[in-house]
Amino acid sequence: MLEVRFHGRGGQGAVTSCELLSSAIIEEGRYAQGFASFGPERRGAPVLAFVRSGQEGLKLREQVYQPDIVVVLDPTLLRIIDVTSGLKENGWLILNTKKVFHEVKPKIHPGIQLAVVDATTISRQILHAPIVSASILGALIRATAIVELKSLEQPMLRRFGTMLARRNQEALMQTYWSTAIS
Amino acid sequence: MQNALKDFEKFDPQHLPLFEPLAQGHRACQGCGEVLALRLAAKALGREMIVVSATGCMEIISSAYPQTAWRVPWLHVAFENSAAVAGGVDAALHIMKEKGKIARDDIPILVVAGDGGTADIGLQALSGALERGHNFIYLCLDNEAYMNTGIQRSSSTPYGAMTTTSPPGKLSIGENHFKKDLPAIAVAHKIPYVATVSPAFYLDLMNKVRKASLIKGPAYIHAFSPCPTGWRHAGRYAVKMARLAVQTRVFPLYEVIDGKYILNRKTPKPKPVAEYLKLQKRFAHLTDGDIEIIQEHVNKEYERILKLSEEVDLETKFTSTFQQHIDRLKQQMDEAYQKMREEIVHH
Amino acid sequence: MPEKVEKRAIVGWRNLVPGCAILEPGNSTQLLTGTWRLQRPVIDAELCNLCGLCWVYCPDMAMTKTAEGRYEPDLNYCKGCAICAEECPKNAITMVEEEE
Amino acid sequence: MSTRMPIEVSIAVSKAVQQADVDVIAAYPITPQTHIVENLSGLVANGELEAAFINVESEHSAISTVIGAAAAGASTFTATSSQGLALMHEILFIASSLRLPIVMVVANRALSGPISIWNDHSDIMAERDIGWIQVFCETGQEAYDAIFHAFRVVRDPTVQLPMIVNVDGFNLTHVIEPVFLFEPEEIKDYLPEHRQALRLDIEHPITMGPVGVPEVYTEAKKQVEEALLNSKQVVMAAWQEFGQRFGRSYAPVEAYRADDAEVLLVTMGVISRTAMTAVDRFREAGKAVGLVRFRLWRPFPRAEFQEAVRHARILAVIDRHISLGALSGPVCLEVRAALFNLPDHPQVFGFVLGLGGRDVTVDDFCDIVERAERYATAGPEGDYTLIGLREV
Repeated sequence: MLEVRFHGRGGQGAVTSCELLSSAIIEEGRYAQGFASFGPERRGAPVLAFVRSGQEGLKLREQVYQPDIVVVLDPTLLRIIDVTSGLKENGWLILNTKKVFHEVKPKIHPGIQLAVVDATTISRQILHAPIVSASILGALIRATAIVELKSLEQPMLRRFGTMLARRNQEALMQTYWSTAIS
Repeated sequence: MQNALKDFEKFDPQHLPLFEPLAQGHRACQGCGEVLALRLAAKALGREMIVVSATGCMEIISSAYPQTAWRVPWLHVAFENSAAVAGGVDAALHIMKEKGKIARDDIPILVVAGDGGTADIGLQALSGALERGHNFIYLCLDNEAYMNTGIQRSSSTPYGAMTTTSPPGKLSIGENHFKKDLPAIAVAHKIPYVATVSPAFYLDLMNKVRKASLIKGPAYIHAFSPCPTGWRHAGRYAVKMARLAVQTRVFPLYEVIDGKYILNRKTPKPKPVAEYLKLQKRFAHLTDGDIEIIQEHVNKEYERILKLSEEVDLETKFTSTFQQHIDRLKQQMDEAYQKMREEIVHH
Repeated sequence: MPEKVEKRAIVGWRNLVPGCAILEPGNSTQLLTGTWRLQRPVIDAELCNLCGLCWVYCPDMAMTKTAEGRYEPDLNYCKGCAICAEECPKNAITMVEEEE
Repeated sequence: MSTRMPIEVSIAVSKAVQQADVDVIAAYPITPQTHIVENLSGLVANGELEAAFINVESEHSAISTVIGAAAAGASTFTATSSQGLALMHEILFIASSLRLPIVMVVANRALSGPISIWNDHSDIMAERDIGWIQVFCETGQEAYDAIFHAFRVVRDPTVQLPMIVNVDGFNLTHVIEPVFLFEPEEIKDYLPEHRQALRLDIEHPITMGPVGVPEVYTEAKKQVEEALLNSKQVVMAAWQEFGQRFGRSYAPVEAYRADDAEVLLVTMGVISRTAMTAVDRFREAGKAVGLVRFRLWRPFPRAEFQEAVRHARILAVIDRHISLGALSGPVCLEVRAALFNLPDHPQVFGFVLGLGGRDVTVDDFCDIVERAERYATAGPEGDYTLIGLREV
C-alpha cells in the first residue's frame, strides 16, 4: 500500500492532481482510491487530497494518516502548515517552489527525501496560467516513479480535453526533467 | 395576443357539454359553491384530461375509498405539492411521447387546490412549477379559509372575516389582514395566462378554462368559491354570493394574457359591499366603520385592476388611431400618385 | 345500495388494487346523496321556460333533462340546497319540506 | 465487454442511471449528492440521455415531481442527502403507498443539527418505516451495480415499490476508484422495459391516491408491507442473475471470515471495508473475529441475518446514527429484536461511531472488538457505547 497526500489551496488543483494520479494508477491496471478532505473550504483556503494505492479491492476506507509521499502545490503553505506531519520515515516531500534545492533542504527533516521543482513558472510559461495540478506530478513521478508518465495521458485527456491536455503534457515533461532530487 | 386564442371558439350556451367528469354522489356540502366551480371547470375540459388534486375539501369529497367521483384519471399525493406533482405528469407525458412510449401528450392537466394549498403551504411548489413553465391549468378554488379542517384562517381569508382561528374579540376584529393577492403573484411569474372566475358567471368560467387549455405553458385560474358552511350563509345563496362578489367589486373578473390585463366585467355602478357582507355571518360582527374600511380597500383594488386594463385599452386605442392615420396617409399618397399618372398620361 | 357500498369497503388486503387505486370511473354514483336532503325542489312546468340555469348551477349534477325536454331533479342525488330555486329566473322552483 | 475505468463513484452512478433508460429525473442540489445530478443534467443537455431533467425548487418537489411522473408511467430517478431526504419525509410514505417504481440514491450525510455536510447514516435511519426497499453499498463498483439492480427490481410487476440505494456521502460518492462499466448491449437484457399497468391514462381513467377510510387503511398498509416483504425474493433473484451474468454476486447479508467467528462485527456501508482490515488483524493474531454486513436493510433480512450470526458468541453492532433517547442505535435495536426470541442467541452490544464525518478507522474496530469481549464478561458500560467521544 502506498499513500500520497496533496497540500494545496482551494482552486489551485490539488483535487485535480489527486484525480489525475489515482486515475493513472488505475489506468496501469492497479488499484487506487482518490479522495479529498471535504469541507467548507473555499477558493484560497488550504485543502488536502489523498491517493491510496494497493492491491485490488483494498479493504481500507479510512483517511490517510501516515502518507508515504506528501506533495505541496503551494510553497506558502509551508509557513502555516506542518506539511510533513505523519510523513513516514524516509518518505518523500515533493515541493513546488521557486527556491532552489539547497535553499530548502536544510529546513527539512533529514529523514525525509526531498524533490523540488518550480512548477508554477513552468505552468505560467506553457499554460499561461499558474495551474500546477498536472505539472507537479512530473516532479512526483521523477522522484518516486509512482506511475509511468504515459499513464497520465488518458486521464489528462479526459480532464482537460485535447488542447489543454497537450499543453499540460508539455509542462509535465518539463517539470519531470527540471526536478531536483535528494 | 396569444396565437392559440386567435380563433377562440366560445362555449355555446345552448349546447353546453353534457359529459360530467365529476360524477354524482360526491360528498360536498349542500350548496357548495366550490364543487360547482370545480364541476364547471372540469366540464369545460371534458373527457380528455388528467386531474392532479391537492389535499382539501374537493379531494376528500370526491375520492373516499372505495368510491370515486372522477371519470377522468385523477391523482392525489399530498397537500402542498400538487403543482410539483403536475409538473412531473407533464414532463412524463412529453418525454414518453418523444420516446415513442405513449401516443399522445396533448392532454390538459388540471391541478386542483384550495386557497390554503395554494396561497400558504403550496406557494413554493406553485412558484417553482410556474417558473419552469409546465403545461398545466392550476385551478385555485378560493373559499377563503381552511374549510376542510374546520374553517381556520388562511392568507386568503378576507379582512374582518371570522374564522375559528381568527375569532373577533375584545382586541380583534377577526382576520386583521387583507387577503393575499394570488393572481398578482401568478402574474409576476410572467406566465401566459392568469384569470379570475366566479361560478355565477359560468360561461365566463368555462371559456377561461378552455382558453387556459389552449395556451401552451402554465395557466393560473383563481376561482371564487362560496362556502355556505364556512361563510355561514344559506346554501341556496352560494351562486348569489358568487354573483354579488363580482357586482360589488369584491372579486373582479379579469384575465391577464401575456401580462396584459383585461377587466372582463366592468361594474360602473357597483352595489355596496355591505350588501355582500351582510348575507354572511362570518362578517356579522363588523361595524359600519369596519365595513367602510373594506369598501375603501375594495374600491382601491378594483381601480388598480381597471387602471391596468385601461393601459391595455389605451395601447389598443393608440394602435388603432395610428393605423387610421397611416391608412389616411396611404390614401393621400395613392391619390397623389394617381394624379401624377394622369398628368403623365395627359402629357 | 348503502349495503353494497359497505361490502366493497371492507375488502381484504389481498383483494386490494395496488395503491388502493379505484378502477371504476365515477362509481360514486353508488352513493345516493339524496338521502341528505331535508327539502326537495318542485318545478312548476307552467312557469318553467327551459332556460336550464337550474341544471347549470346544481353543484350535485342532480338536475336532469327528461326525454320530453323538461328539467327534473334527480332525487337520488339532490341534496336539497335550493340553489336551483334561488337562481330560477322565473321563480318556477319551490322547495318543499321532505317531511310533508 | 465492460471496461475498467478510473471514475468518481458519483459519475459511475449517473452513468448507470443513463444506461437504465430513465425518462424523468427531478432533483434539487444538496451536498454530497450534487455530482450525481450535475452529471445527469450534462448527459441530458448533450443528448446522451433522452430524459426530462427537472430542476425543482426543493427536495419536497423533487420527490413530488417523480411521483407525478411515475404515476403517468415514466421511469424515474432522483437523488438526495440529509436535510433533503428529511424534507421529502412525508412524501416518501406516499410514494410506496401509491406503489410507484421510483429509484433514488441517497448520498448518506448527517442530519442537522448542528449542520454537518459529512457522512453518517442519520438521514436514512430516520426513514426506516417509509416502505421503500433499501440497500447499502461499500464500493464504487457496488454502487454502480446497485443502480441496475434497483431499476430491475422496481420494474418487476410483482414489486411496484420505490427503492433507495444508499451510497455513503463523500467517503464513497466522491472517491475516484476503478469501476467496470458496462457496454449498453451488455446490460440491456438484464434490465426489463419499464411497463406500468396502473397509471394516469385517459383510455382507462383510474383514481390514484383516494382517501383511506378506516375500513381500508389497515388493509392498505398491510398490502404495502406484504409487497415489501415479498420484494426480498425479487431482490435476491435479481442479484443472483447479476452474479451469473457478470460474476459479481450480492446477498442480503454478507459475511467476511465469519464462519467460525466468536465475535462478529455487524456493519453496513463503506466502513465495512475498513472493518475487514481489523478482522484480518485479529485473525493474524489468532483470534476468531469476523464481520457481517447488511446489504439489504429494508425489508429487514431476518432469516439471512439469523443464519449468519447463529454460531457467534458476541455481536458488536455498529450504528452510524444516534437514536436519541432510545436503548441503542436503530441497527442494534433491530438486531436485538431479530434474535431475542431465539434460544441461545449471541450477546449483542451496540456501538455508535462515525457521526457527522468523524473518520472510522481500523483502530476503532479493534477497540470495539476488545470492548465487546470485555462487556461479555464484565457487563456493558451502558445501553450502548459511543466510540471516540471526548469527555473534556
